[in-house]
Formats: sequence, C-alpha cells, structure tokens
Amino acid sequence: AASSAASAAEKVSIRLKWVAQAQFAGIYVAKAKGFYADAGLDATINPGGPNINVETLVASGADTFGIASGTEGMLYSREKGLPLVCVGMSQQMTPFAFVTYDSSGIKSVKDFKGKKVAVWFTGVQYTLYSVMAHEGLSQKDAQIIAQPFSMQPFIDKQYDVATVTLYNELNTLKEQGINNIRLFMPDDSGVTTQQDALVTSEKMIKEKPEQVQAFVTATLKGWKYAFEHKSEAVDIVMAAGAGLERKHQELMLDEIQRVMTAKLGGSEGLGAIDMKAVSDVQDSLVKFEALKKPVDLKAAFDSSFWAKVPAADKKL
Amino acid sequence: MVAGGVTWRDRLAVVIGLATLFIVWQAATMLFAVPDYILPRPLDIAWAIVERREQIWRALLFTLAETGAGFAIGALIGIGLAVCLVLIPPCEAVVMPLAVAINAVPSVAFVPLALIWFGLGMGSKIAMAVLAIAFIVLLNALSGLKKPEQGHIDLMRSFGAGRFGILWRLRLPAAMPSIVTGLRVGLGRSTIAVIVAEMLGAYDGIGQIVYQSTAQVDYLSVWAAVLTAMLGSLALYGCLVAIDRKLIWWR
Amino acid sequence: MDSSMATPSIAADHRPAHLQLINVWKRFGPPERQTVAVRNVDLAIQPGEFVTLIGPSGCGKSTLFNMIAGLIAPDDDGSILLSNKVQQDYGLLGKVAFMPQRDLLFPWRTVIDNATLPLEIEGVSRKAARARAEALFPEFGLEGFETHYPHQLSGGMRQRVALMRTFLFERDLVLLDEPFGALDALTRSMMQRWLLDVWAKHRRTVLFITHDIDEAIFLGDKVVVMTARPGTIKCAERINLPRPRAASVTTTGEFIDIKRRLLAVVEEESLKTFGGATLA
Amino acid sequence: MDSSMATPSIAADHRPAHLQLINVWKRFGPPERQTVAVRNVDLAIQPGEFVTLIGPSGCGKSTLFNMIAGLIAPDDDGSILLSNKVQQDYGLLGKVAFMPQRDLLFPWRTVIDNATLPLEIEGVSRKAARARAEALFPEFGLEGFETHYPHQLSGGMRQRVALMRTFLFERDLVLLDEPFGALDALTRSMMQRWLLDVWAKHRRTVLFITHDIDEAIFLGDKVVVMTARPGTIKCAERINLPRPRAASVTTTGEFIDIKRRLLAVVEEESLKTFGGATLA
Amino acid sequence: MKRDALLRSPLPMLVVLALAWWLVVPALKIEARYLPPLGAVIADARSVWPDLLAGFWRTLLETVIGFFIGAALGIAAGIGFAQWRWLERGVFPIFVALQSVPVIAFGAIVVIWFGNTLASKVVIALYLAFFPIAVNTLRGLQEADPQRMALMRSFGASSRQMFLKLSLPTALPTIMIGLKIGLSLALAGAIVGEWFGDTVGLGVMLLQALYFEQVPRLWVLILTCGGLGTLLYGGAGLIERRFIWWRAE
Ligand SMILES: Nc1ncnc2c1ncn2[C@@H]1O[C@H](COP(=O)(O)OP(=O)(O)OP(=O)(O)O)[C@@H](O)[C@H]1O
Ligand SMILES: Nc1ncnc2c1ncn2[C@@H]1O[C@H](COP(=O)(O)OP(=O)(O)OP(=O)(O)O)[C@@H](O)[C@H]1O
Ligand SMILES: [Mg+2]
Ligand SMILES: [Mg+2]
Repeated sequence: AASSAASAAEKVSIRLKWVAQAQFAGIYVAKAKGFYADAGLDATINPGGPNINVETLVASGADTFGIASGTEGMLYSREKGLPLVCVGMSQQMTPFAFVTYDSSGIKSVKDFKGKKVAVWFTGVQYTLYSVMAHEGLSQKDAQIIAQPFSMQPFIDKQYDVATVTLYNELNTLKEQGINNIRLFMPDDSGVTTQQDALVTSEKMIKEKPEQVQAFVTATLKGWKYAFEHKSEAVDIVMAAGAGLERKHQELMLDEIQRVMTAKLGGSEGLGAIDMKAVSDVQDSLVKFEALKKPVDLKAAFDSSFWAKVPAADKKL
Repeated sequence: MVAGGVTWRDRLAVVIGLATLFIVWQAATMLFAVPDYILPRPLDIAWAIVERREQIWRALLFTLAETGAGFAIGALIGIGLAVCLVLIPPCEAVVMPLAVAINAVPSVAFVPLALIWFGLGMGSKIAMAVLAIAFIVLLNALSGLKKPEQGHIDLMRSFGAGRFGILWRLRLPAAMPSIVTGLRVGLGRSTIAVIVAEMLGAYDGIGQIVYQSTAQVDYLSVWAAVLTAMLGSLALYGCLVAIDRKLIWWR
Repeated sequence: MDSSMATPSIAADHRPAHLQLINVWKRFGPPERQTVAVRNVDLAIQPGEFVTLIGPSGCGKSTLFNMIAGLIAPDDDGSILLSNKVQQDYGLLGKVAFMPQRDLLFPWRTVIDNATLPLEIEGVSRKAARARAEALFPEFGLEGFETHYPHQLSGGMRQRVALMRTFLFERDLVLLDEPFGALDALTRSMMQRWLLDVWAKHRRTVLFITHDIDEAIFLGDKVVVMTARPGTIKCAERINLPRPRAASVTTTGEFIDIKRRLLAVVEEESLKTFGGATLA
Repeated sequence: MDSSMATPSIAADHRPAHLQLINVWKRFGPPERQTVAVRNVDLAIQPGEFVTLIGPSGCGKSTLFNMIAGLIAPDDDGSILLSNKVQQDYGLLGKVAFMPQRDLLFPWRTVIDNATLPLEIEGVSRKAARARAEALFPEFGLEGFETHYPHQLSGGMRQRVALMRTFLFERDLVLLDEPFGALDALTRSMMQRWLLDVWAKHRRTVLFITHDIDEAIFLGDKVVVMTARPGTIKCAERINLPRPRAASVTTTGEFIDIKRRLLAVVEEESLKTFGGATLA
Repeated sequence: MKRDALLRSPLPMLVVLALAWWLVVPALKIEARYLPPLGAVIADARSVWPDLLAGFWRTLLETVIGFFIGAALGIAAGIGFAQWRWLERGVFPIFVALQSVPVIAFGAIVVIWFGNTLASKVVIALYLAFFPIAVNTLRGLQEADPQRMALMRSFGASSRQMFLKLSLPTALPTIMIGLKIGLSLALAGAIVGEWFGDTVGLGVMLLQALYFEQVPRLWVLILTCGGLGTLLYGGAGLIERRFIWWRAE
C-alpha cells in the first residue's frame, strides 16, 4: 500500500474523540513523522469535543477514520444500524477505575453496598454493573448517580465512589495533591472493556481497503514511535494543542502506554482486538438490557487489517 | 391597533406554522432517506417520546422547574440591577462593564464553578439559568427604564415625586414592553443554559438524557428529549406572550 | 445667593412677597452658540396674587416657569426666593403646583388615574383620591370619560385633564402654562370662571401664562409683559378692575384702554422675533 | 358608496365642489360603550374656498379632519368626495396637506429636516428641499433655529415648524387643526397674514379649525359651526366681508354682528358639554 | 471633562477589582479552586501567551463574521415580521422553538453539515445572535407612534419611506439593545463552536481547561473572553452614541 501512494496522496480525515492530548499521541506522531504521508494518506486530524460523536461522523462519511469510544460504543452503533467497523483497539485494558478515599471504609467492590457511587452514564455504567455483578452485587445495592465531567464534587466528598480514567482524571486528582485514595480496577474483577477503537465505515472497507490498511499500519507505527521517543511525542502533541501542560501530558502518555501495552497489547502487539472481551461485554450489555439483541460481531470487528501490519511496526 | 388578547387566528397560525415545519421535515427525511443518526423523522421521534414518556416527563418537569426558578430569579436580578442603576446612575460605569464581561464568557465556562459553589443538584442549574438571563433582562430593562421623556420626568418631579415615585409610577410602566422583550429573548437562553449544565453534570433532566443518549448513539432519545424541551419552553413562551399583551394594553 | 439684595424690593411693596425672582438668567447650549432664554428677570409676587404673564412666542416664559417649579436650575447669577427663603437648586420641587404647556398625560393610565397621579404621589389612598377627582369631572366637562385612555381624548379634553391633575395637587403657588390654549371660547370662559372661583375661595398665588391679552387682563391682578428673547420683564401693569369680574367687563372702556396699552407693548416685542418685518 | 346622492347638493351650489362630505359618521369603541364622535355631517366646499370650523372642545372636529385627510375611514354610512370622485377608504392619503393638532415633530430630526420631511417623501432632492425651506424661516420667525432639535424649541416655535412642514407639502386641499393655538397675539396675526397671502396667491382650498371666533370670521369665506358631541354641522355662515381684510375689520359693526350671532350658537352648544351648567 | 471621561470608563473599576483580588485571596485564604490568587493567573497567562493571542484573534474573527451575518438576518427577519403579521404569528414560534435547542447537543450534526471549517463556528455564532436581534427589531418597529405614522401617511409616504423615516429611527435604540445582546451571544457561540473539532481559539483552550480542571487557566480564559466581550461591546456602544443621540424628547 505504501508504495502506491507518495505521489498522489489521498485526502483523509481522522476524528478524535477529544481535543488534542497525549491520549492520541500515536496519531499526531504518525502525522508529524510523515508515516501517513509515506502510506499515501494526506491526513487531517480533527479533534473532538463534548457531544461530538465520532461514530456518527465516521459512519456518515464526514470523517474517514476515527478514534471512537470503545467496545460498548461499537456495539450500540451497530445495533442502531450505523455502518461502522472497528479495525483496531488502542487501549487493551479497561481504562476506567473506581476511586474512593481511604477514609471511606470501602475496602473492596463489595463494600459499594449502600454507598453513593458516581459513574459516567455514557456506557461506563455497564462496566460498573458488570463489575458489581462479578462481585455478587446487584445494581440496586448501591446508590448509583450520574457523575459530572468535573472531579470537583468527589473532591468535595459529595459522593463516596467516583469513576476516573487512568490516564486523565486520576492524574488530575494526583496533581491536586489527593493521594489518600484507593482504586478498584475492573480488570481485577474480571471485567475487560477495550477503549479508543480505530474505526472506519463499511463503505471504506469495501471501496478503499488499501487506505484502511495504510491508516492502521501508519497509526500503529506512530504509537510505537511515540512510546519509544516519549519526549519527542509530547513535543508533537504540545504543538498540536493550544495551551497544554507538559507535565500532565507526560503523565498521560505514561499511563496510556501502560493500558495500550497491557494484555494482548503486549503479547500480540499494539491495537489488537480482544474478541473474547468483546463478546463478554456484549453478553453483559444484553443482560442489563442496554442492548436489545446481540449484534453480528464478525461484521462489527474486523481484525484482518491489524493482522496484516508487520510485527515490527506494532510490537514494542 | 392591536386589540385584546390572543385570538383564535393567532393560535391557528402557530399551529399551522409548527405543522408545516413537521410535515416538511417528515417529507424531506423520507424523500432523501436521511439515516436516523443524522436527522430522524418526526413521527419516529414522536413515537420515541410516547415510548419513553415516563422518563422524559420526569426529566422535563425537572428541567422546567430549574428553568422556571432560574428564569424568575434571573429576571428579578436583571430588573433589580437595572432599577438600581437608574436610581444611582454613577453605578452604571461600574456595573455594566462587569456585567458585559461576565456575559461575554460562554455560560458553560462557569459550569465547573457552579458545580463547586452550588453542588450537583438543582442549585447549579438554577445558577446557570440566572446567569444566562439576568444580563439580557438587565440590558432591556435598563433601556426601557430610560425611555420616558424628560417632560414626563419633570412633571413627576414637580409633584414632588422622588426617585422611587418616578420609578414606580413612570419608569416601570414605560419599561414594561422592553422588559417583556428581554424576558422573551431570555427564556430560550435559560432553557439552553439549564440543559447544557445538566449535560455536564446532573442527577436528572433533559440534559442528562441528551448526554447519555448521545454517548450511547441513541439519537431518537436525544431528539425526543430536545423536542420535548422545545415544546416545554414554547409553552412557557406562550404564557409570556399572553402576559405581554396584557401589559401593553394602552397602545 | 445674596439675599441682602432682596430687601429693598420687598420693602418697596410693604408686604413680604410669596415668590421673588432676583436677577434670574438661563442660558442654553455651549458658550459658542448659546441661546439666552431668560435674562435678568426681577419679579415679586404677593401671597394670593393672580399674576398673568404674556410675551412673544419663544421669549422664555416656559423656561421661567420651569425654573420656578424647580425643574431646571437658574444660572448662578441670581436667586429664587419662596416666602423670603432662598431656594436651593431644585429645592422648589413639590412645593409648587405646575401645569406644563404640553399635557404630558401618561398613555397607560386612564383619565382618572392621570388626574389622581399627584395625590398618589402624596400617599393619598386610591379610593380617596378617586373620590376627590370624580367630583371635578362634571365641572371640567369630562363626565363619562373617567376610564378612557388619553389617546381617546380630544386635544382640549387632554388639556382639561392636565389642569385637573394640577389642581388636585394643592399647593399655595400655582403655575399654569397656557392652560386654556386648546379650548373653545365658551369652555374657556367656563374654566376661567371655575379658576377664579377656586382662587377666590382658597386665595392661592397663581402665575398664569397666556397668549390671550383679554384673558390676561380679565383674570389678573397684575399683567407682566416679557420682551422678545432673551426674555426679561418689559413692564408690569396692575389691573384695578373690581372683582368679581363679569364677562361684560371686557367691553368697558377701562378694559379696552388697558388692552390697547398692552397690545402696543406686546406688538413691539413680537416684531423683534420677525427681524423687523412690518404688519400692515 | 352611493354617488347618486351627491348630485342634488352639487347642483344646489351651481359649482362643482372641491370637497364634499355626505352623511359622514364616526363611532369609536364597541357598540355597548360607544362614543359617537361625528354624526351625519354634510358639507360641500368650493375650490379655493377658505372655510373655518368652530365648535366646542371634544365635538369631533379633529376626527372629521382625520377622515378628510384619509387617516381614518368614515363609517360605512356615508362618503367623502374629492373633486366629485368618491374616495375609497384611505384613498385621500397624499392628496391633502394636513397639519395635526399636536405638532408630532420627529425628535431625531433637526428643525429644518422636520420641515422638509414631506418634500423628501415626494422625492425632492435634499438640497432643493432645504433651499425651499430656508426661504420660509424668517417669515416664520424661526431664523437661527434651523439646526436645533425639537426639544430645544418653545411650544409656539414647534407649532410654527409643523405649519411650515404642512405648507411645504403643496396640495390643493389644506387642513389646519388649530395651527395658531400656541401663538401670542402678534405672532398669530403675522401668521394669519402670511396664510392669507399664500392663499390669495395660490388659491388653495383651506379648511381651518380654530377656537378663536375672531380668527374664524377674519380668515374665513365661510364659518361652519359644529354641535356638541356627537358632532354634526349646526350651521354655516357665509362671511361677505371684503378682501383683502385689514386687522381693523374686526372693529366694524358687521364683524361684531356676525361674531355675536356665532357666539350665541357656540355657547349654546358648549353648554351641553357641561351638562347644563350655567354661566353667569 | 477628561477626569469625567476617565471616571465613566471601566478602567478605575478594573483597577479596584484587580487590587481586591490581589489582596483578598491571600488575606481570606481562599482555596485556589474557588478563586486562585491573581499572581497564579497572571503567571499562567504568560506561560501560554502565544496560544492565547492566536486564540483571541481567531475567536474575534469568528465572532465578528457570525455577528454581522446574524445581525443582517435578524434585522431582516424582524422587519419581515413587522411587515407581515401572519409571518410573525406563523413563523415566529418556530424560531422560538429553535432557539431553545442547545447547539451543544448537536455538535456532531453541525460538524456533518458544515465540516471543521470557519463556517461551522460562524453558523453557531449567527444562530445564537439571530434571535435577540430579530425580537428586538420587531419590538422596536412596533414602537412607532401611531399618530406620527398617520402624519407620514397623510404625506403619502410609501411603506418604504414610512419605514426608513419613521419606524427605523424609532426602533434604533431597541435594535441596538438586540445587537448588544446578539454580540455577546455571538461570542459565546463562536467559543462553543470551537468545541466541535478545532485546534485554535479561546474555546479550545477553555475546553481543555475545563477538562483538565486547570483552575488558573480557566480564570485566564474567563478573563480573556470577558475582555474580548467588553471590547466588542464597547465598540457597539461607540456606534450607538454616534448614531442614536435623541433619546430625550
Ligand atoms: N433645552 C433647550 N435647549 C436649548 N434651547 C432651549 C431649550 N429650551 C428652550 N430653549 C430656547 O429658549 C427659548 C425660550 O423657550 P420657552 O419655551 O421658554 O419659550 P416660551 O416663552 O414658552 O414660548 P411659547 O409661547 O412659544 O411657548 C426658545 O428660543 C428656545 O429655543
Ligand atoms: N381613538 C378614539 N377612541 C375613542 N374615542 C375617541 C377616539 N378619538 C376621539 N375620540 C372621541 O371623539 C370625540 C371627538 O374628538 P375630537 O378629537 O374629534 O374632538 P375635537 O373637536 O377636535 O376637540 P378639541 O377641540 O378639544 O381638539 C371625543 O369625545 C373623543 O373622546
Ligand atoms: Mg411656552
Ligand atoms: Mg381637536
């Protein structure tokens, strides 16, 4: 694919799920280091924002590729009939965790019983439900409330348990000097949901598979380069976003590396799709009636492009 | 010239206008086969509203309660401030730049502060609605309060009316139309402010439905919620228009 | 400013003046293109006196009234004294019943609510105020129009409402700026009669602007003539016609004499406005 | 409506009327609490005639003018004919030069721009319009006030600006609603003279409302008296005093005769407004 | 004169507020997350100075374009409503309904329709600015004195002349209020518009500050937005004083 390009680069756009930050370092690095250009893609990176829905934008053709939410988002989209296909997964372990203060007396997920637990109602609530189910609690056992995007209410102790992402909110808490906290990882309870899916539309896969391949390969190369040259990667991200804070981005990149190289990310290479985890998530969503009926996972998740990426480009 | 209250023809025009909008919308989405995730069909949305009526109704009441409270408080603050500025003119140089500056910041920027100061519940939403409407009412009320011509003011003064007398008997009646204009413009804004604040953090409300449904790619629910909110604020607006016609009967 | 200056002129009349103007000036606009509206006005009015003021259009009568009513401050050159007390700027507000030249009714108030406005401001209860106003409606020929709005009235009716409003604001000093300008001859003489009755009963001090010399002589104890702009007092004529005056007084020789004299003075002044144009 | 009705009354005068009113009515308000402002008015005015209209305050004069100017539609009972053509409702707009009772100057326009407003509407260039207006300023005693704003003028000056505005709108039919109400005696007689000059030169048809019976007789070819509200034509008196009339005509026996007759009629009507109150 | 102008300008007020901030925060030991010390805010502003400046200009551009289009459309709509009452009765409620729809709920749709371009910010800015301008225009035009309208009609004024010479001058003060409100909403619209996939602009920085909970940065941006708004509003005020001088009759 790479050879066919260079001369007449194809215009494509990549929609991120949020504004420029180290969470997307691989994409920015791939662009800055010319990996996309080498692969024949003239890529534009479009940042996201609140209520920007990557799934919709990519399915509708407004953007060619996207870094979409994750396993749950893929399943919902397919159920709603969006012609969207996941061709890779960035984060290999659940990037969410539940935090509580040491002083709260909550020692394990079982202790959530009767407590106020805040969670983002963007799909993460089902992860929570699964975790609780795995620990023998039902949804009704805890008082589950919608968490705002701000961590402030948690800091003000308006509720006992809050949800964080390992690469962002957790750092925010630490930066504010809050260290007396305890973390509960879903993976420890046997719940894994992969996030930050690389997605494209069915139409692209049918009509321009070589571009999809180029995108997946160059993106994974970008990630690999980013993790191997972290300082340079942070520089690139800093240049892409206005007014970012370097320290925060460095922490984020570290954390992102941890979740991207966990599990399959370490053994198989960056971007692997864990089909077992996907089908577990689907089962639990069906159980919680978040999904009315199971979707065709074969059509929704396509590992063939990832498989064709040379191991040298995806293995650290 | 414009006599009396709302006539049946006015109501008919409103209904026809809205009906036309919906028919065009329905026809266009069917004709161009627009997928749901870009723009759903009104009939589907209507059905979604019926299906989710319990959830939406509860959220609507929640949101309208916040909007109503914020609207009332904001309007009072706006009018109150305008009255103060008219009573103590030098304050204008102090207050107006501040008001302008505060209003120039998109209200969403204040959401984190609102959450810090007023918590996750209704308080922060009401605060946001107040913020959204107070300035608009302030500007309109101020211009209305300054409208009376010098002759009328002089007359009141010659009767020994103080600032308050002039305010109560001359400026406020004269400002009524302007104030109502401010309220009309501000109503939609306060609904928006509440919904947006809810999207960023709330226990319930239309904004939460919008936020959660968007994340779950459930556009029918998003539209159902938004449409309901729209109808809710349209109803509030209708009340305002009725008040409006009562207030300027002397034209 | 210097109340000492006042003493001689008070002494001259042997009675304390109710209202006294000493060297009152009023200039409008920036110095370069200034309009001097009122210039060097000295005037003393006794308690209970009925003084009429005439003068060419635009000579500064309304401006003078505005200053006496306390609405605009006179320039620093002079002072206004009420019952021998020097009045601070705007100090006269609320002490004088003032009827402006334009009716200035409030469009959102009914006729009766417009009339009771000053009573409301004084804190009289709504009911009492209305009762007092209602009694006046027949005398003002406005019966049946109590609940109309100003835009539903004729010009003359609006003027009568404004007059009623002024009289419900009971003050010892009354300023009337062309109160009967929009009235037909008979309505006017009815209102004149009513005014003289009220005045005879309560002996308020009245200052009355008119353009009608007959009216000025018929009503006044004293007719004051102002010069063309910049307006000052040209002369004052004491009218010694016996009171009460019947309408027939206007045909007496004495009346016609006074009228002729005043007409001559006024014409001389008016002509100045037209830059010396001649009247055939 | 029915133009056939018009024929007899035109024939009676042997000349085609410029303006003819046939059974004109105007009622305000809902049927329950109706004010009948104008009732059954029949009136014919010849081309070039100067007709003055008097009547008690609130009798419907201004309402009648508004109908003739085309501003409000008469009730369906009657019709208004201009040069023998039945006029549709509002069909008279733009054909009649009309001066309203209140001056209605635009506060954001200077004096001269207020005066030239109708010329601007006719499409006359700004420069030409100003030139024409400027020529009138000395005659109206307004020299030096061209660039003032209305709030800087006295009541009488505002009225003169409104009159100037009306005359810059040159139409064959001129309606003047108390144009001299706020003017002093001399300014008033200057303006009267000016009006008569213009009229003699251009022979426009003039309909003129006044409260001053002297003025009505002095100016008019015909004085029309209206009854108290609901107003209709009480009587019309042709004034055969020779023209041009000098100011001294007001002292002639003939003049005084006419005046006495008219006064009696007007008084009778005015008294009705006051519900039979008596005048000493 | 000069001292007067200074007193009436917002400058002394700003100085007092800044001083108060400077002194009160350390004195009362206010926590940084409620209100960071002024020094921290200034330091933070200096650290992102180039980004801030670039964002300022970008946002200003979007606001101004959006505002002018929104103002033109709003005034036109207000005039249309005033002219044809059926239009007001029929279409107005639709506008009312539309303006209670939060744009932020439709970020994705805005991006689908208008892409990641300047146009999408401009559209949002004008969408927000439009309504208050339209309502105030309508209300202003309805304020014309019926008696003056009658006079104009007696001069045979066409509806165009009636509009230009009477209705519009009467309406200007009210329209001006609408424009001022529209201006501040256009600014808010431009900023929110930048949340839908942009890389430059005050909105982008604001979003990051919100997300990362950088409180001093949040204040830097609140102040910058406030400054920008005050600047625009001041400009509108200048125009108003220049062209609408006749408030007092
Ligand atoms: N606010 C003002 N600014 C500038 N000039 C003014 C102002 N008010 C009045 N004048 C000028 O002062 C002069 C006197 O005006 P004033 O109203 O006192 O006259 P007047 O005697 O009442 O006349 P009229 O009989 O016509 O009512 C006029 O030339 C007028 O132009
Ligand atoms: N819009 C209206 N609604 C109700 N009544 C009205 C309206 N306009 C006028 N009238 C009534 O019609 C009658 C005649 O009014 P009009 O103004 O014609 O009197 P006029 O003869 O001009 O009196 P004046 O000499 O006092 O100006 C009055 O009783 C008035 O109350
Ligand atoms: Mg005057
Ligand atoms: Mg009249």
